[in-house]
Amino acid sequence: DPQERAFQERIDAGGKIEPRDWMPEGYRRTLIRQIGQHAHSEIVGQLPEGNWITRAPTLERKAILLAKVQDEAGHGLYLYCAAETLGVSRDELTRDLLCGKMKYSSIFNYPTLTWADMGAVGWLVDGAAIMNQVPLQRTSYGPYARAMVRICKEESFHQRQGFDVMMKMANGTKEQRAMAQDALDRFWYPSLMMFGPSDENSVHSAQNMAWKIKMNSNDELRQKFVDQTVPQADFLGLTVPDEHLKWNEDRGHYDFSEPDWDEFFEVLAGNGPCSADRMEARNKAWDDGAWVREGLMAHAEKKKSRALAAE
Amino acid sequence: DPQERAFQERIDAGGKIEPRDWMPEGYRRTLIRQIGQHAHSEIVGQLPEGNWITRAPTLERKAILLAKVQDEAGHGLYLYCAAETLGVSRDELTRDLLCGKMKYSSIFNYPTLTWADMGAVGWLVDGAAIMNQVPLQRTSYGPYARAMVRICKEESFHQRQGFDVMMKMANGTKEQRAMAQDALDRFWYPSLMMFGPSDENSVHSAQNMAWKIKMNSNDELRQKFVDQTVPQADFLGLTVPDEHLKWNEDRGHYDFSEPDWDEFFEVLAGNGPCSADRMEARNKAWDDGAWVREGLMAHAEKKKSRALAAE
Amino acid sequence: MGDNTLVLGHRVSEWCGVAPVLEEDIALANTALDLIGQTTLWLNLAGEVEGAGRDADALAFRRDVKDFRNLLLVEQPNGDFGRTIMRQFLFDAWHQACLSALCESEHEGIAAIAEKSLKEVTYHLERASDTVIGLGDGSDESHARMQAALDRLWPYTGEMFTSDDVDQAMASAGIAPDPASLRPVFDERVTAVMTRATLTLPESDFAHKGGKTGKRHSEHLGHLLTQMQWLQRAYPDATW
Amino acid sequence: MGDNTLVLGHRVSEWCGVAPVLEEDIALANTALDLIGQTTLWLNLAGEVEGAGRDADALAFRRDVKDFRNLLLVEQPNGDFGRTIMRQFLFDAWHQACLSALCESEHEGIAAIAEKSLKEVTYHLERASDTVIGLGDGSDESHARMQAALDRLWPYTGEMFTSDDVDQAMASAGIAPDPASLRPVFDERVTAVMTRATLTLPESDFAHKGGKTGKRHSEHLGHLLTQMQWLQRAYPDATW
Repeated sequence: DPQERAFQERIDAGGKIEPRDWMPEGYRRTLIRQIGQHAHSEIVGQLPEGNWITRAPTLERKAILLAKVQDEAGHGLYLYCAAETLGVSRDELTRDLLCGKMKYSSIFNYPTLTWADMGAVGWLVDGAAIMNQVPLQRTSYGPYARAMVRICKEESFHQRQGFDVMMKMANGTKEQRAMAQDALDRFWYPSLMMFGPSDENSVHSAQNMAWKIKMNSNDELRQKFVDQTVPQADFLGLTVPDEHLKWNEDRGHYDFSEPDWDEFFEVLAGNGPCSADRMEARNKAWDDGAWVREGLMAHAEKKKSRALAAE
Repeated sequence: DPQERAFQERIDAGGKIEPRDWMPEGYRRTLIRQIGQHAHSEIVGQLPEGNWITRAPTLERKAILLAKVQDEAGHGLYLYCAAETLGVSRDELTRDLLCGKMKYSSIFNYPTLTWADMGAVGWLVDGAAIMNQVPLQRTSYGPYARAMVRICKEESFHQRQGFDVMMKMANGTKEQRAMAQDALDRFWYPSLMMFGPSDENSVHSAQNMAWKIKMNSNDELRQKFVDQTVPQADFLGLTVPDEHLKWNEDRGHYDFSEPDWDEFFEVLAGNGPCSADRMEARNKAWDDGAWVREGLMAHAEKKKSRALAAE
Repeated sequence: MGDNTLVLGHRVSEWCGVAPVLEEDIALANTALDLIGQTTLWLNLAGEVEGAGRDADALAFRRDVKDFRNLLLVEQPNGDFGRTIMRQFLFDAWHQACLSALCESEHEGIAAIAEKSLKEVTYHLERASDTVIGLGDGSDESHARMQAALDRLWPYTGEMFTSDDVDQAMASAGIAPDPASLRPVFDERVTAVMTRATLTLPESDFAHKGGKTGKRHSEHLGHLLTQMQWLQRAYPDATW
Repeated sequence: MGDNTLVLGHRVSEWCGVAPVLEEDIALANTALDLIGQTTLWLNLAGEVEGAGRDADALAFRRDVKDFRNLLLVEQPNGDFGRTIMRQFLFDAWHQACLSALCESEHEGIAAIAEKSLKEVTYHLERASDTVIGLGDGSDESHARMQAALDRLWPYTGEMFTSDDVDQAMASAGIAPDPASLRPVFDERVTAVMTRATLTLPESDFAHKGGKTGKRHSEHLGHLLTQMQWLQRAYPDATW
């Protein structure tokens, strides 16, 4: 197919695909899924942090957390807009999320149980997210790549703030140190899972790489994350919960244990510790908000017809 | 009217009226209103105390409070049963409460703001209630009088427990003493209002006295309450918030200030500090519980028709 | 045991004054009262065994989430009345089986508390069973709500029957039953009630874990503690 | 001022992640953020004036109900989104009038904070006005809900304009406006918005009181504090 060939050549040459350009149906569908899931993750990702906003220990921490959650909602908005350029509406995507057809990042199905988790989420979860997202700034689809540029800038800010919380906790009282260690214990493997299972043998994955929707292999990014994070844990005086973790001189990388992939697939199947809570919260928000959306729509209609009548 | 005369003679002779006996319509209506309001007060009265059950400071205090609230629901139940003997159903009475047609004791429209309020409610509110209720054990309507006997026994137990909480607070830390004083400050006048405005010139009231539905004048009971309570406050080392309070040798009673009757009438009109909250809570409970009542009714029907079919 | 009854007792007490019918107000308050009473017995015993001078109140009001050892089931929010009563039934069915076994404990203190509690819990179980049956086999709406409650809570039942080293050690010493051994009695009761309630047990036997071990509670417990422990935390020097 | 923004900021932040539309999630978070920022400024100033070494955090997290001096309006629960946005509008309308007057304060610190806050609050008021109008003059249901919200909250507006000795002293000294003097601006704004929103102002001018003086808050504030102050109360020795 010459159209497809031209499309691929443009990508290979480092060109961007824009909304009005021709694109293969698979490319479009994969992008919608990927951007949509990413957007959903930003939205659902507000919940584990929102869980501590009302209990933030100082005014400054409360403000930082509010700003972060506001950014996340903003990221969701950019991403839904990016997805809309591919011909799918925000409402459609939302409905697919709410009925469980579309997913969001599995990490948000884990609970936040202490204030140290606000640190761990910033440090580890945002850290892993950035690792995933930085290469996507060079993804082939223009609107997506541009959204990523904005998002990455803010995310790295969040990560630094998370690390700062973690540092305060790790250097705090005995109880605070215990919370910090416990947070690392609980979030370490779920963070590793954020890169997805090994995709060495996946054909799917090869196609996405060629389309520059996916830029690196999952294992590659996971390794990079471990290599970056372990020295930070050392710096904090915390112990990564992996007895096989060891620096490998030959490879120039850390050796580490795989996460429990059975758990990962359970979470994916909707059996994460908070999966039901998250879906319940989002569904309730949507249902409770129906009258607001309808009311505002009715008002807009009235205004429009009044304006028409006045012409 | 000879029937009415016979009725009054029976009351005058200290006899009891029973459900099947003839009674004047006014007697029936007044009793329904009075018993119904009393029942509603028990039900709504669960809310200000329920407000602290989840924050009770020790397991023992939590248990005592739970037992008390359970007793109150039980009192509500006796009283609705007593009202039902007069030909009005619990559901009818409940609906009249929920739409605001029937009232409950105005005291429950005041908020409970600290743990000391659990003491003040027991000591002052139950104290005033008992003062009102003890004479009603001799009221002319049999079922009401008998319900009162049971209720008074439990109430005086509650009052002692309330006084005990108050004592712990009054003898506690500086903060606890301040809470105790603040609770007395806030509940003193509302407790005095529980006896109602002066009824010296009310014809209504004279009829109720003759019928032995009302046994004492409001002012008489209020004076009795003050005389009983002031020495208790002294014992606790707390100050009654009334600068005109003074022992009057001549009268053999305490002189005291009238409560702010404008406030009383505002509360009666639905403008109590918590009036809207209380009605909202009860209405929500009723609406949310509709499916439960309907479900259990449907089940009872099914069982009945199954039993019939099996005959 | 004490953490289970404490947390569930707290949850049930949240219904105070707002139950669907007056009889339920009374029944729920009574259940909460029994559970709090049992909590006092269990936690005082736990404090004695610990030997660090902590009484039941210290254990109830001065520990944070991580130190609680209750089942995830009991910390789940009340939801509608259907979810509350389904949670109660599932817990009672396990609780009764567990207490029956604990009556045979080699540890006298445990056996004594179990015996006292068993009577109360047998009554709770009867009552919860009747209500689950009444609402399950009730109207279309009540049936649907009860099925939803069962589906939602079932994944929290598996944790009751898991065991760790401590459980094994206690079982070997004859102090407590092997958790897994309680499953048949539980299953029998639950199946019988669900049949009469015309409700269908979920097929998946996936089980959430982490409450009993304290490793990973749900987010709900922390919120519950902010209320429950408020006064003790805000006024640490006071006696009440 | 600081207690008002603190308590309302907290209430608004409870919406985090569960607003009716994404744009509202962002707007509510932004409003909460502004209010918490203003809280820091006001309470730090209050701490300085007090001179007892308490900073904004000490004032926010270590006082109990009785020591709070916020309007009853801001501690009222969120209710549905309509009630939340109505509360916001009524507060903003007063807040803007108040801050405008405070810009003229003889006290430099106060004038500076007022000036900074006024910009933010003017935006809040614009936004809340638009939403109240949109929902009031929207569908039948949204209209009914907004009218119910207005009826429910109106009795909490009167407190804004009451004054006690402290208010009078501050007014005489040119530090703060006489509360009653803000009423005309408030009434004008409210009437204009309600007209466009096709909502009817309640006739009764009954006003609940006791928040501003601290004499009688509602039961809601205590529950809010159990959450807000939890960590500071549970771990008094920690820094965060």
